[in-house]
Amino acid sequence: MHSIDRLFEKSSRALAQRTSRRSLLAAFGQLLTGAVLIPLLPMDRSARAATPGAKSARDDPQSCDYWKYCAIDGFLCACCGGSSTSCPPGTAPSPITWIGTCHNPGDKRDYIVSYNDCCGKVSCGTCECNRNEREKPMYRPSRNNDLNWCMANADANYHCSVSVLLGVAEQ
Amino acid sequence: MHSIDRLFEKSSRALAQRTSRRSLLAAFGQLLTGAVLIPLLPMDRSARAATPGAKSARDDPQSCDYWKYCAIDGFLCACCGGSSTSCPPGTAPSPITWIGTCHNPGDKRDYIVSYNDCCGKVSCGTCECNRNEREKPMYRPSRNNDLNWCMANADANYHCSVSVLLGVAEQ
Amino acid sequence: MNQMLLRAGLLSLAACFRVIAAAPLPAEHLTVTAMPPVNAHRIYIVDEAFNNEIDARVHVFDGDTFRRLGQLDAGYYPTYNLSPDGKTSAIGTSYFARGGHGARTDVVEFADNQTLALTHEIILPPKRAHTLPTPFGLAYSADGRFVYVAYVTPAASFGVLDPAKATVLGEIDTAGCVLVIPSGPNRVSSICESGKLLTVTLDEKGNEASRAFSDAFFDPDADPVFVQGIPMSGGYAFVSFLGDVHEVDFTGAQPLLRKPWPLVTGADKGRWRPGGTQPGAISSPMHRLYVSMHQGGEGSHKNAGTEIWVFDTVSHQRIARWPMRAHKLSDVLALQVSQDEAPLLFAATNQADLAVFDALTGQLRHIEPKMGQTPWFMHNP
Amino acid sequence: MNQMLLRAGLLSLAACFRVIAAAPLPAEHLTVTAMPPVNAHRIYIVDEAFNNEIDARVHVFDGDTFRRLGQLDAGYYPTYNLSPDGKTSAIGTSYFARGGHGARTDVVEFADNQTLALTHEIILPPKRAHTLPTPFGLAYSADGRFVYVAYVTPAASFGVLDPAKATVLGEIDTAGCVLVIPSGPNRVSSICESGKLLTVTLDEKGNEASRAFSDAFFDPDADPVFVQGIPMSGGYAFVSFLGDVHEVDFTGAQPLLRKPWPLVTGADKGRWRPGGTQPGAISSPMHRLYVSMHQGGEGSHKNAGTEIWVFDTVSHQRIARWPMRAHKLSDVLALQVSQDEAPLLFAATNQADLAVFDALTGQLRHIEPKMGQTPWFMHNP
Repeated sequence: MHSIDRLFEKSSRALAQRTSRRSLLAAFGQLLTGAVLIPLLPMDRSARAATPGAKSARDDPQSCDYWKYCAIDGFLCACCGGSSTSCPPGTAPSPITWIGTCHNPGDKRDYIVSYNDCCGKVSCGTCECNRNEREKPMYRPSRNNDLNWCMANADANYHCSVSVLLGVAEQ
Repeated sequence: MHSIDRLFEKSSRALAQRTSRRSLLAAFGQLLTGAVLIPLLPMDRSARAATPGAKSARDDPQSCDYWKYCAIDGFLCACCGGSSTSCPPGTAPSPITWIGTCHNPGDKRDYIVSYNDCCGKVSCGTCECNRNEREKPMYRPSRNNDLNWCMANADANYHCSVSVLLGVAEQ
Repeated sequence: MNQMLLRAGLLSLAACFRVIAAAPLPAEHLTVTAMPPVNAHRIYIVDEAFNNEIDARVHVFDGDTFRRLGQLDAGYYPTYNLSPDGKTSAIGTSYFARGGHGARTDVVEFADNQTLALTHEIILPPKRAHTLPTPFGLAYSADGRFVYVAYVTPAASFGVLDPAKATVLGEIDTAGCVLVIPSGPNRVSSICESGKLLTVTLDEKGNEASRAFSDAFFDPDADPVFVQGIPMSGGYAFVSFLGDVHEVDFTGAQPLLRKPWPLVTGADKGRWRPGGTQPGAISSPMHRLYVSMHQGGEGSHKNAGTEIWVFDTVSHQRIARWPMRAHKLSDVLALQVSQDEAPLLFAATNQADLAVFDALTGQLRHIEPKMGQTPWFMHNP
Repeated sequence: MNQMLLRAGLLSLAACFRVIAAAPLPAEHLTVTAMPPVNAHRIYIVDEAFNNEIDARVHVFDGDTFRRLGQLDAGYYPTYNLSPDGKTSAIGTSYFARGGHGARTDVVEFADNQTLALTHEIILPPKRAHTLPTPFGLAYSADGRFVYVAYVTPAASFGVLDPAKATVLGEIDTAGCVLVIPSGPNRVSSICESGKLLTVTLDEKGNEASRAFSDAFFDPDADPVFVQGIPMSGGYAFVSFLGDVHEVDFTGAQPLLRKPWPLVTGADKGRWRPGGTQPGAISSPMHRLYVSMHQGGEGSHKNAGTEIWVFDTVSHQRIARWPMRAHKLSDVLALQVSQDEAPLLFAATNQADLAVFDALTGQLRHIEPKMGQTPWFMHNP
């Protein structure tokens, strides 16, 4: 449960910086109470990766097929001067994020991934990637990648997206 | 000389709205003194239209091959909600312009053309046209199409370009 | 032979004479084009300009003449809507003092649809929801007196605006429910994470008078609905990822949840799915639902459609399947249909083409190439 | 046979065990990438983003690793330059309060090239020349003390800025001559409609001390020069539309006009021409001039080049012709070359590809696709 705890801690800390306690509880109540375990740990894996990329692409941080990117709809920071976990020079990471659960074919485990936006410069425009595994519409914001997660940054302009492994999605 | 007079009157009136008399004389002295007749009325027509468009394209205001467009580098207003002589709804014509001399294959005459920019909305982005017959670099501004001729408008954003016949280029 | 030559010579002379003698073209006058009157076939296309996101636009296009009528600036992550009388465009957007950085200004700008000129603006608190276009980012009350704007900071709420007085009247917390679905003169519903609708009723001044939650009208875990609800007579239809149609009647004081009906049945269920950025459109007068459909699985809900499926909204029967590749069109991201009795169906593709179909026969009328960079949503009167 | 099965079984078991037993991947940490140290092969590419002109950018690219290093916002019709020490990017640009409309702010923004973060800005009068990129829209004095910015309203003048104190020191009228060609610590030359250079010498405070006109160094009627002058040791080379090279030595108090020499001779004269948005580049250490050449006539000066021609700047002999179609490259709009002894030649095409060549051999090293929308000018240290 270590990684799940980290997820909660990270998400709630980040949110708390920007939102009133009441709104926080209202909007993300499920995330904080543990009910989140169900959406975070989907049981149905049969539909995953209907057309899996080649092994090299699945391991290439500059490819949309990279396994960690299963819920990124945006530009890959790895093509924009950053890496899969690092924002490009001169941009600022978003403190709030959406969450994915991606299957790593290398070790056959599911991982919880935090997708942070990198903010403060105009759109990178390179390596557009649109994957939406277990992505949900904006009424479930913690699973939604259409929101501009730079929204709460001092410079709210979206530049690109990174993927940060939080831990294994244990069942 | 009627049309030439019109050109001078129009250009100088428009310029006078925006520039000091001194600068006006300095920058566009030739245009006002008549020395402009040489660049306005080039004698060498042998190089014109190395690869002339089909007749239909030469007469189509939505085609870059339209004969009046011989010195437009930008977007054709005729594709943006305007026409070859009319700015699209909600935009404002530039009071200052650059000038071209285009050959009309229909009546085999050369015409002096005022190219106005239409201003106040972001770039139209449609029907990009890049023709530069007798176009000159920006040290000859009255013949230059790289300058943003919306520069002196209240809303200086470039949207598209029109071509307005001023008269026959008499020799 | 001599006669022939003579005739030819005379013809040449006549031709020369005509050219020499014809009066030169007259001087032209620079004007600004007037818009044609609004008609049912005018469409407003939101171009997100995803590679240049601070430069979104709304393209205005005439489905009869196939002419681009003009353009509105739309800023960053815009939300757009028409006033109930169709005369005004309202653009909720964000600007930065230095293009892509610097101080943020959230604003609703109003434009006259007869001139495409801006008339006035209302500056918002910097809370506007930055998300992809839906019909519910900004909405008018039925009488046009209020404008509602969805906020996400990520705390969810909405602003109530008075467009006539150009003021923000207030902000109403929506307890985590998002977007503004307008109904009547004074009701706003928002979609909750639980699948319920929260409906806030406003008083005369735009303050909250009461609120109530509906039952859940869909299961957000098993089969979420697209937030791009489809306007229909008396309410909206929400299509789910797996293809169920959840109609909600908003004519009463509280939303009435109708029994869902399926677009996809039998072996096709879960294989053929709706998708895109605006997956469907309804012609209320003709009782037809158009949905952009593709073959795919979990996570494919943003895929563009290879076919448009046509349904009767009364019988719930599928009437037609229109494959796009028959027209050499790429896949369809957004659909809209005009609300007249000779309806046009507009389809924007993932290659930024705009196709215009006869909505009754599926006959292709026109393909307008390069309708902006990423035309993801369309509105019409 | 049994042994074979057993072996296979054990292998499978071992494989399973390895997978199960391996520790899961550790949690990752979100960081911001540090820039590699500046080197001679870093290049700054001005993307005018012509279809979305309020959203111009500068892309930073490493010619050794072929990596995009990052990006700078560049606003509307930007002018860009590097400080003499290469440590600072100066971006002269214009912003509007509402994206493409509203109050205009002209500004020079400064960025640290080691972090790509903005450090400070200087607000200008709203007079900055809105034109395509040249090296002379914004320029530093040789000692870095002054920054000059070209103004056109259309009256021509320039601003003198103090980048250290972040202030505008003043404005100097240039009597219709345009652009800012810097030389020494305190001289600015502008190109006049007559083909002359106006050189203004500044005093300690950045005010005008004196001015003088040169003779005409080209004939603007018969054969105008491109305003994209090419930096070379001690001055700039200006290539003319017909392909003559006009070198100007700016090391003295007044510009020294060298005798022009031709790129094109004999029957090729007037048929092969230089063209594009940045038609040439010079490697000063290697004494080589690279020019983007096409076949065309009057009005073709903005055409992209089908070949790169290479000249010895001492002997004025052509050394090589490199056809782009040999590399399946589209035509070249902009050229730049690194200033080291193992020079790289960068070529940006009209399809927005960036090609990297060995500048000595012409060997293609890399093609970087989609380097922005319209990469029209390149700078390097």
